[in-house]
Amino acid sequence: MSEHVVTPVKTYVFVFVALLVGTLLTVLVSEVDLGWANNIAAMSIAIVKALLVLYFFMELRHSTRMSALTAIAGFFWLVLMLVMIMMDYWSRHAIVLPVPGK
Amino acid sequence: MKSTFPLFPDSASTLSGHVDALFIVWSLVSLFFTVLIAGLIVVLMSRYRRRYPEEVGADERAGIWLEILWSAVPLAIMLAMFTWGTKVFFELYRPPADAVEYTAIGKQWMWKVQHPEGQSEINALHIPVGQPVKIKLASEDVIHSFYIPAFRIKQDAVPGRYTSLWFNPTKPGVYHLFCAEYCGTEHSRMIGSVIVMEPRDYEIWMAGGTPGKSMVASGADLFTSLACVTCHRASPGVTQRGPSLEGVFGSQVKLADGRAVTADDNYVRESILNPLAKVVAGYDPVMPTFQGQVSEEQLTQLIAYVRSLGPTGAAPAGGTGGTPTAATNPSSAQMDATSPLVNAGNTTAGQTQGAAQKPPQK
Amino acid sequence: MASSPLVDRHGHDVHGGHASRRHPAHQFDTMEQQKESSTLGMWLFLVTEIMFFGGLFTAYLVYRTLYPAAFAAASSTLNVPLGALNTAVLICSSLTMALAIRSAQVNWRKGAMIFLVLTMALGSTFLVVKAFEYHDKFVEHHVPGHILNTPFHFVLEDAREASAIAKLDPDYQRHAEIFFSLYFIMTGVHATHMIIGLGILAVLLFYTRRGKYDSEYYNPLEMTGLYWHFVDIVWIFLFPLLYLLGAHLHG
Amino acid sequence: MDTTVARSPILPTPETSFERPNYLNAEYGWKSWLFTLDHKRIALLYLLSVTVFFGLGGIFAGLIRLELLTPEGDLMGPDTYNRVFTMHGIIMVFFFLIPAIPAVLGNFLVPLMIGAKDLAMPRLNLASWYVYNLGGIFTLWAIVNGGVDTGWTFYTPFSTTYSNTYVVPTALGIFITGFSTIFTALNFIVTIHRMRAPGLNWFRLPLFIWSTYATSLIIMLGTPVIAITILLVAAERVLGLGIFNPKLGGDPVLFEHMFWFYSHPAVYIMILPAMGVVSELIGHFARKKVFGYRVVAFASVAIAVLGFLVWGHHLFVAGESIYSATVFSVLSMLVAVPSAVKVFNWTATLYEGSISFQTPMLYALGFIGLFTIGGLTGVMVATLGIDPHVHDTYFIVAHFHYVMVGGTIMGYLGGIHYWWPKMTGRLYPGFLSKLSALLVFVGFNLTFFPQFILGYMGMPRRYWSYPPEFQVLNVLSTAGASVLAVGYTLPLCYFAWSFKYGKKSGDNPWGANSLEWDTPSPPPTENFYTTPVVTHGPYEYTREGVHNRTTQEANFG
Repeated sequence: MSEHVVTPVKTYVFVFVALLVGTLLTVLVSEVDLGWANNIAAMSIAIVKALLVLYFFMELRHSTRMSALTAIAGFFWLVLMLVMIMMDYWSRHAIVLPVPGK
Repeated sequence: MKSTFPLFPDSASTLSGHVDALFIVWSLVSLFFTVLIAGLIVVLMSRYRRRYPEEVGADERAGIWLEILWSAVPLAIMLAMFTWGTKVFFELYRPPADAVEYTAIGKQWMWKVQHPEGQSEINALHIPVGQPVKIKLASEDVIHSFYIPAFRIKQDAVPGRYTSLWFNPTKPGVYHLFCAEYCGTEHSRMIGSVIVMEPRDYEIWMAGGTPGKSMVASGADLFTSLACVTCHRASPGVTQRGPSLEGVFGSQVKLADGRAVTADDNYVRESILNPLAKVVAGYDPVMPTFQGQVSEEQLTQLIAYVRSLGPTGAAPAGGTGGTPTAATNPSSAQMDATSPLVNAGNTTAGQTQGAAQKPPQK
Repeated sequence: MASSPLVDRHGHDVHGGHASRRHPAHQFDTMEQQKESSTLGMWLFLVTEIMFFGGLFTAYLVYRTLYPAAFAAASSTLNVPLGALNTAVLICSSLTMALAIRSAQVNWRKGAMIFLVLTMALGSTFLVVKAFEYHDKFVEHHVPGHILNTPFHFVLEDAREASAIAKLDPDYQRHAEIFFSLYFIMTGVHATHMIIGLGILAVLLFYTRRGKYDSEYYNPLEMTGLYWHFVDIVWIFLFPLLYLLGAHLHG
Repeated sequence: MDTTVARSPILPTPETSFERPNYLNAEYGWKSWLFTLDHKRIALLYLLSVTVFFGLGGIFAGLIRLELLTPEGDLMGPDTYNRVFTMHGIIMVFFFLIPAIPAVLGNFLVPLMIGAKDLAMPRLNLASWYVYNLGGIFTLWAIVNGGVDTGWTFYTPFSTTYSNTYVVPTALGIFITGFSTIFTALNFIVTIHRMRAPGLNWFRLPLFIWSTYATSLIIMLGTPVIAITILLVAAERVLGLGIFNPKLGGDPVLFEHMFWFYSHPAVYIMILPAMGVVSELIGHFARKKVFGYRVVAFASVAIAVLGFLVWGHHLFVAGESIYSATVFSVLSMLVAVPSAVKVFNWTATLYEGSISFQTPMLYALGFIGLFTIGGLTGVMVATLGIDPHVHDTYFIVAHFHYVMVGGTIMGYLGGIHYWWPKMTGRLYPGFLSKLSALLVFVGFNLTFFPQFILGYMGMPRRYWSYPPEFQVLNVLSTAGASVLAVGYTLPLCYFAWSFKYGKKSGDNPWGANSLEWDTPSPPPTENFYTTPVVTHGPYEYTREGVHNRTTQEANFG
């Protein structure tokens, strides 16, 4: 039979509290005008929260390498799609210099 | 006249030769590799054909150098072609500073072209030879694509934004203008002509087109701008939603209910405002009313145009593939005998519409 | 706990992938292999879910980049306290889900049932709060398209930094409509996942009650847990993107 | 060729093999098929469905070619024509090319090739067939009610705002069918990872498994994106949202990005399994280890990964930024390298082989030739300087038909011919099948080569009528299509005949060496009597002690 590791309740509760703090933090930070850093802060907190869920609640820390690899591949592909589609939008208004007097 | 069985398109812009060179070299490379592979297969097939049923193939020989070779060679070829191709591409999409800007608007299913001088035409583009032209593209509805094969250039017209392309024609003549991006029912009719003229001819053409248009010319404009032309196309024998109006005016028209009427001013007027009252035999009652969309003045202009299409208003139509109608050709006064416009009759209803801007010689 | 095999009516398992606690389905050799297979399968499924939501995130990012001012304005009309509350509710439900699995792992059947019920209750709470938020949007005419008879109408006075927005993006009305289109689709697709999750949880509750899961076999609970946590993660991103990033005017 | 080993068969002789219990005679009656969880039976169910859709798509193709016989649109009206080519595209792409090889051959062969009793999730597998048919029914319902005229690409805003045909049911049909492909792919990945027979490590896997694995990766990562995209299109139509509608501030080019993010990799979903089939055929009919096995295997994965990064080459003239276009162009060139490597490796495999010219091998050799042309023209159109001219012309049409029809369908037919004795335990007429292979090859080239010329001449695609100077080439193309139709109909007839009346094939009619031929043909329900232990790769014809079976080929007559 498969061996499983039983995570102590304490760990779960700790992660839970961390997630709640993260939520509170992200709301508070958004109230302060930090310019472009608002975006960075909000996304960073969201990524940390997501990692906490993945690592503890979804038991990535106890699962096989294959599961971890699958999860990483999924997020990697998402980033790939975002970046390569945005590449078009970021460069669309780049100035195309005319060929001088032809 | 064009050959009836051409295998290579006209090449008529400063850059079409560049694209062709790239294409021909690529084709030769492709041909080389196709022949190489096919030849190898044929040779190996006959050389190593199975001779007796239990025979098996030889052990694999180590081939890492071969693998590297045949990864590196295609990679090198492709990077070289990429570099060359990108150079051509940037030429194709970076207009020179002295390009004259025209505007082309795609709408289902026609191209409206606006000259910088304010002149506008439908499904036709008259330009002087040797002048770099930049075309700013827009679309009123769906995505269209402005495509002139002879110039090897194409650009989608995307609704909601402007795109552009440019070219510099080198050879007078009449070239296809296609819509290349599928845009609905009449996509394949959203075609026209690019008429490249000697600068002198172009001057004459411009001079003839700008000032106060005749009733017939204005009617012809309305005929296209109201999209009458999409159903009442001037190409006899082709299945379409509405009857062709050529030679109709003044003749007897058979109706769907068996009656016959004479196509006179009143009939044409009624057909525009209340189309379902007297439907021509053989056609479905699908025409929408234009009540409220055309003013009285425009109505008379439209009628004048339809009259000009009638047997009394114009010379008989040309043969297959010939000049659609004399009425829709530019007047001979404006036409040089050697002008490329002589060839203009080669095809397409689109051209008819474009040229229809010009008043017929009466 | 009783452990009578549920399958093997015909000598081999006619129910395919449906295994008992101690006997793997016919195509597997061991329980270990079966468990690993279903875990991998679940993660792969979650990858497809990432890409599914990914399409929406892409659309969001594109339009946010194109129309930052209108997006900020539209975003600032959302109810942040309710959104934050919902985030907390979902995180809480993730905790109870994890505890439900843990209860099965330690053979505490009653605990598993309690935590499953709690998870479902929290999930339902989320949906109810969401329904109130939707209702607000209906009342404010912030529903895009022609779903309602009342057309979309976005009043800039509701928004923070109204004058700046009007100056930056004169077409803010249409662009705000795109924001709300994305808002409704993203939260709607998310809510649909919640509803499906609630359905699965109900089935699990039923089987837990019948004593199907214990420390030896709790795979379905674990798989559903993965799904539930994933839906939580999606919300962890949706909340700041939709509710918070619009608080200030920055691209 | 210096090594030949005579072997004595250990498997039962053909005469007795057929009466043994196998998956076909294990149970009878329609219930035993409709509720089966056996991957082999599900493969046959898929074969049936896929063939029906292929026939339907083929009829639409015939109508297109007939209409284009003359420059005027005289066979049908433009609206009808637009529906016909749209339905041709949708059916062929979503209901034939994408599922064909994975769902039929993959379903049948993946467990057999890795020595497993079944796929990891048999019920999901059966569900996938039902979901596929459900999606098909939605689409057929749309056809019967008047069809859809957006082109298979569903470009907005035409599909969302201007078309007044059955876009939503068709979109739903495609959405639903997407799930069936995802189910199949998920099953394959899990099965290949977790259920290989003892001793079967990754480098002893047949190349078909490698390519199926790579294909499944693409399906998992790509299909959800088309699902959400098409859902957004449906939502725009039904709810009046404006995500892709320029009138409401949306960007149609975003639709094109999201559509092609899936639909370009989808091309690799279609061609990669065919490449896998051809690798098998070349290896076994040359009785030689496929040259550069590891390179070919990794090339499949490389194609799958790189294939995701090139979609922007569909948008060179669509209003994409020219810098973005440059990046996509160079990436498109890169993805061609592993494809080229595969072609060279297949060719090199023939060297010093022992080549037998059975029907499947004819298809495989035809595949190499046609795919070479299709692939080379592919890099041509990915070259930035050429694409503006040929984009959306018949050049593109010819190019992707060389890959899809000349590649995928040749591979599919080759595979069906090769594994037919495995599936049914029957042979098919040898001469007739070779004739059909020849007809397909000749007919195909006659149909599609003229389209390259047409395209460079400037004939745009999706034209219902065209300028008269294009007629000669179009007539040629239509003539070729009729030859092609005969070539495709013949196998249908002799396979149907063979299923019931064909000569019994014996267990291993090709004298092939891979795992799936290690068990009787047709195989028993759980595939192998005992779990096989694998000690060598699939193409090891020369290794000592490997030849424990006959290498005698059956006589096809």
